[in-house]
Amino acid sequence: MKSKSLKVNLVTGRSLVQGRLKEQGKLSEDYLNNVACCELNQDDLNALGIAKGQNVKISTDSGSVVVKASIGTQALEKGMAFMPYGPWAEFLVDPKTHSTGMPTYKGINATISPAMKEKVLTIEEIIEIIRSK
Amino acid sequence: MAEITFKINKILRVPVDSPDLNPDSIVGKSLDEIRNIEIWEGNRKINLGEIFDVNGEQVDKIEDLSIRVIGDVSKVKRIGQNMSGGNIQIDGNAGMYLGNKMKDGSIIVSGDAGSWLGASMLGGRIEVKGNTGDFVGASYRGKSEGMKGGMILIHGDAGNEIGCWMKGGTIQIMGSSETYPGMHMKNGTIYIDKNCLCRAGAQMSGGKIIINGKIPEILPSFAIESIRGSARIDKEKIQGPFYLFVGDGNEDGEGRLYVRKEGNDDLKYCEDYLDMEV
Amino acid sequence: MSSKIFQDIICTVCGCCCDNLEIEIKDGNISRAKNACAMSLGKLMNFNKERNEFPMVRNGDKLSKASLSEAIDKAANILADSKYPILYGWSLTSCEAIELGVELADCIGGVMDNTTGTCHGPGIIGIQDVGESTCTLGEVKHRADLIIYWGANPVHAHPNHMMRYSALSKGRFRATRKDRNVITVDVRMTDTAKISDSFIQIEPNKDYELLSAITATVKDLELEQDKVAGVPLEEIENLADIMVNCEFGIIFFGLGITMSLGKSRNIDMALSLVRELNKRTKFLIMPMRGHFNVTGANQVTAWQTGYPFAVDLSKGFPLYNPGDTSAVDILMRDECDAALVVASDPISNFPNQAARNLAKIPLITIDPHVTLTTLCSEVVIPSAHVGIETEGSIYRMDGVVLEARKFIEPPNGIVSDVEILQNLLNRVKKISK
Amino acid sequence: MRFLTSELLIKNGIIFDPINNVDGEKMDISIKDDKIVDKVSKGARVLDASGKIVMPGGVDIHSHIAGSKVNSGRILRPEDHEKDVEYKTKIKRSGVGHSIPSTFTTGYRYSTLGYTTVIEAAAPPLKARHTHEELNEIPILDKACYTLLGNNWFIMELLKENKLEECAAYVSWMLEATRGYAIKIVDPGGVEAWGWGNFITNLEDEVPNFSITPREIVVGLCKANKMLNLPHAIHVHTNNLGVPGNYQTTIETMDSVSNLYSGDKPIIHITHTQFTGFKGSSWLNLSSGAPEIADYVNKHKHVTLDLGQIAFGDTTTMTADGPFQFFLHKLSGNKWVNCDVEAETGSGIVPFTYRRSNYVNAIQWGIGLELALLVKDPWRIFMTTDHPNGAPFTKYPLVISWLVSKKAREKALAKINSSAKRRLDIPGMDREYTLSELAIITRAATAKALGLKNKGHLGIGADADVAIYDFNPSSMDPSKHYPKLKRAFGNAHYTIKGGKIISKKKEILDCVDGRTYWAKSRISKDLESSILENLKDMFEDSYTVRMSNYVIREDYLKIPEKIEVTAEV
Repeated sequence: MKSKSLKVNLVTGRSLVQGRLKEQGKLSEDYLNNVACCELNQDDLNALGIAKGQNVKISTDSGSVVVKASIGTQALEKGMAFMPYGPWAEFLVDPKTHSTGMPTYKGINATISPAMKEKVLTIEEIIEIIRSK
Repeated sequence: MAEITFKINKILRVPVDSPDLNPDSIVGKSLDEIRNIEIWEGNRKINLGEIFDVNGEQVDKIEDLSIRVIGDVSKVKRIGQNMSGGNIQIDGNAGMYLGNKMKDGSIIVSGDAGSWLGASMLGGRIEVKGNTGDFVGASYRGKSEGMKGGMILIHGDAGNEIGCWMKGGTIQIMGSSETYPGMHMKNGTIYIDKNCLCRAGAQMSGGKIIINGKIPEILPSFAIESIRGSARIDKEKIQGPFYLFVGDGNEDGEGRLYVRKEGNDDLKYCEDYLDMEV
Repeated sequence: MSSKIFQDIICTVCGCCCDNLEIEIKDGNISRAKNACAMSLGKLMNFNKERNEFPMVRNGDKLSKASLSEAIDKAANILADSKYPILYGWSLTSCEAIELGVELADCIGGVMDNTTGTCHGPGIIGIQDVGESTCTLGEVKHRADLIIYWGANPVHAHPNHMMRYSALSKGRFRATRKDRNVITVDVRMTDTAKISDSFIQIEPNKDYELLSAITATVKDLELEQDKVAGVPLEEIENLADIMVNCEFGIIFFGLGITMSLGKSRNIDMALSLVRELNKRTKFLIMPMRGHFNVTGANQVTAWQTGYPFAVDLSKGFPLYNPGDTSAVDILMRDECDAALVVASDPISNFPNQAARNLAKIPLITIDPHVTLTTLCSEVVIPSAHVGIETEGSIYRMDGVVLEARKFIEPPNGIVSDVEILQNLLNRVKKISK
Repeated sequence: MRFLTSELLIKNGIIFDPINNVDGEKMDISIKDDKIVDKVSKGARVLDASGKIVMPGGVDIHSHIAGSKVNSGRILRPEDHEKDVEYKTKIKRSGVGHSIPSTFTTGYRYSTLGYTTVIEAAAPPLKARHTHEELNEIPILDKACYTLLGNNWFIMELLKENKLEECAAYVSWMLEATRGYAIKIVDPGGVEAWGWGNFITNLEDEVPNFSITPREIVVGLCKANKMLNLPHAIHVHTNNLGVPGNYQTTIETMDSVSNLYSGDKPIIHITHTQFTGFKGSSWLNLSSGAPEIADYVNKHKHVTLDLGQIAFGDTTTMTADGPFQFFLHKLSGNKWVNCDVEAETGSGIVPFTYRRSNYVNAIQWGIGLELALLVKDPWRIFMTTDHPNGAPFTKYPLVISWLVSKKAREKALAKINSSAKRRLDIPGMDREYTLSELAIITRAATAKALGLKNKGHLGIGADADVAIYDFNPSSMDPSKHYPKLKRAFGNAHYTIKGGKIISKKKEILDCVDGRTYWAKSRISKDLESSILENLKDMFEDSYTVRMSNYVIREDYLKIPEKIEVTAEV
């Protein structure tokens, strides 16, 4: 039974590729392909009825974003999702800092649903959104 | 009570720092003197009169003085700091550090209040109809002494670490609290009418916390002591039954954490550790 | 063109500040870099890509070329007129630049904050309540027989860490890998966990509970739960035993516990656990600082103002309270009316609403690269790369100070952060006279 | 208002210049540029100092003002800063004060006390660059830092193999690499043992893995210091600090080098001796070991001491003695920072409050003053509070009032713990320091002990560092009018540094940068090359930084000043 959406616990963090690419510059195609992605557990992907490389939509209380789904090289449990830091993860991060100055980048409740037809935002589009009044 | 009103007359873009908007600095001053009290708007020194329309008449005895602040002053910080008497009423949302280091007197807020409400408070009374931020009645960073006395009553919800390093006084939250109520608490009483997100009484060494609603989990370093029929806040008695936990063991603490029995079925496991039959 | 080899070069990417790089320069470009990890190579081989070639000032909706003095003049006026400006970033530049940054914030009455707020800020808040027992990395290399990576993934974030300073290093009293017991605690089996001796899987947002349980077990208290944070009781007791019986233990903690639920209090509990362990054995703790000079940003800001980050200098004296004076909170409350960002890219990392509020106010950015922040800026001033095109003092994650060196000339027209900030400071002082 | 002339005439001051045997005579002081000269032209600016005390600028021989330990203390204590802030002015940078002032505030507040030279007491070699970066940002004061060598792996190994000359050569290299001024020894061997969480309790204990004893470290480094002819003696923080009964360790440490003494220059300096003058076997029967220590010092010319006096109130203790700070943390329960430095040293910080009512603190208060009153030769006992361990330096005027006035002491004695008062000898001591003796222990003797020839006196050719205090000794008796004296020394009427008028009362008028001294002892070429050879592979296996990244270049110091001497080796 293909469930339309899945509740996951989202962790955003550093990955070596993202660490390397951020040094090279954030406008490259390489950066987009490796940072606008969300790693999931294989069973969760199957439950959503999508394959690696297809797009998914992730939403949290703070916002939602469409990114490419991929399989975690570092074994992800069921019900967990990992996204590299960056302009795409930024839409999902909980801005509440609980008066410590630190927003919540890890352990955010999120829901994931297939979005094969929707497009991943480019950096220019993201900038447009951020600069829109 | 003779009243002096402060009506905000502009939309604030940058934060305003006005620790002298309190009865002690206003009593015995004429309206013009009050209007010329220096405050900070961001990094500019301005006068109270530039952002507030000040009305009323001079009051010479602090007990008779009632300050009424009208409008959204959520960006005005430190109202009522160090006050030792009189009354402040805020019709609207209040900013951070409301009633900071307050000695006596009372503050009533009709809307919400910011974080560090009544921080390091010594006495007096604060009542907030709406919600508040984090660190209600807490200490300043690095200091191990928070609120020492006085009473804070919040009708809405409260944020994190209310009563952090608290040494006395009472905090009553009629709504829910987020994480770490009573963090590093040494004494005093915290009452949460509804739920607590988690980690109540973390690293507390004394004092009392009463959770009337639901809490998913108790910290592992707490130990069940007994089931009590009721719990007391100052003179008021609240019917139980309550689980009574003692902790935080990690601080060799004797803090008492009361959690209402009904609605907290996840905590039933602790009853196995009670020798008295239930 | 002849090729030149530079020895003992200091890498300016992550907090490890490896200082044994060997760089070969051919035709003005780096052709080879020995001892550099993947992230370092990412920078050394591509630092010339996607650079801002010249200063730019926005008129209308487009950023157009401007001279250095025009850009500095515009920036100086923005900062001098601002009633509550933020000066943010600072972790990817030299201490000399940071010193000028604090002086600028003091002069214009602004908030001086660095990326610590969204990195190890909660760790420092925890230290301010409990204190910390730490050391320089060499002590770990020589003495550590128990190394715990908690919520940290050095294989990805600090690739040379284990080889140079901890598990895989050769110390005077710990010659081989077998002399060390390496444990990783994380929500998932990270690549670091794969090369550790044991892995403890913890449920997300439960670090505080597990730390509390371990501390209680070390204090020989009886726990009433048979499972904490998804970790069975006897695994907790086993870990507590290992910790108590080691000769020299250390916990390296990462953003796993500073960014998840509990933030500063997770570290407060970790520091309390280490303090408790010091009654039984020698135990230390150290944060895995991310950027190559975030520690320097803390140190410089602290010796000039008394506080390590989130310092409000608008009232003529330093005021500190993360949650009130920290960049993300100020932006979320939409309280600042201008911003200077130096060597950082908050627009691509801050929560979206904070990034929007930052983009809508006059924003000045000093950065070598084109980033989302520069693309949203009012004034963009390109700067030279510290540690490649300009020298400067930088602080390793354990507080050891190194002097990053210059071995390539910056492109013409590109000057160092220090020179830009000195110009900016002089211009602001003239304006606000 | 700015004066074109760089000449300054201080008229009719009551001069106290012990090095030049001037004891309260009315004289004029002439200054040209940054030196004291015999006369100036009529165009010179005139400062009227009639009826006021004029002394050389203060020289503080031991104070924790800069470095990684001090900064960790700043980061640790926002609550200490919040209550004492410094507002920015046209000239002053903003800052914070109380027990760990920020760098700018340190410069301003020392100058308002009339101090113009301050020495940072402990710089860990691996992090010495941090110390210098902070010293560069302390305005006005001339300064230097002592390099911590008492637990250095390489020194312990060289001394164990009795390679004295190589050890001296290594010390010379280290002082140059870290731009340090003198050898600092803290709890020799003890901090290395603390690397494993162990403790060393007496001079004969063997340091684990190095099989050398603290005595051998002290003796070895004292010999090296003499061989190198360094300007200052070895600066020693003895073992067992803060432990009842440690006065014996202090006397044994002083005695361990007594046979090396030749000539007239002292060869060992025991620092903050109050903390090392505890007698008794527990806190309950703690008493003052000052009489025994003072007696030894009065009988032996090779030793100098500094007080490390405490004052009641809240402060922050910070030393390179990691084990002591952990001991103090367990005692007080306050927050605690510890930082061990690979192959070299350690450090610890614990906030602490000295209370009048507390028996131990009251005894500590007495020990410091008894030392000052019992040691006869003022040229061999210096006034410090080991800032901020005993008290912040802003409490110097209070300590001065206790030294010059028995009445001031009685007023303090009335409020301290009564059983402590009974056990101390202070009530029976009548000695009161004269103003000349005060000038000796706060500037003349410290400058002499440091070997800074142009400091601590007002003779021709000396640096033009002058402090003018608004107190007229001819019309007022310091003993009786000690509150007025305290106020006068609390905010100097004028402080002049390098010929420039820096402050008037509490107001800072001008801001200049001070020099950083460092000591270079030239050794023979071949000894130097032999050392350099095996240093390279020592760095390979002992340190996590390369040798080339360890050495600090001289122009890293804002205004370096090399004090060069020739070694005998």
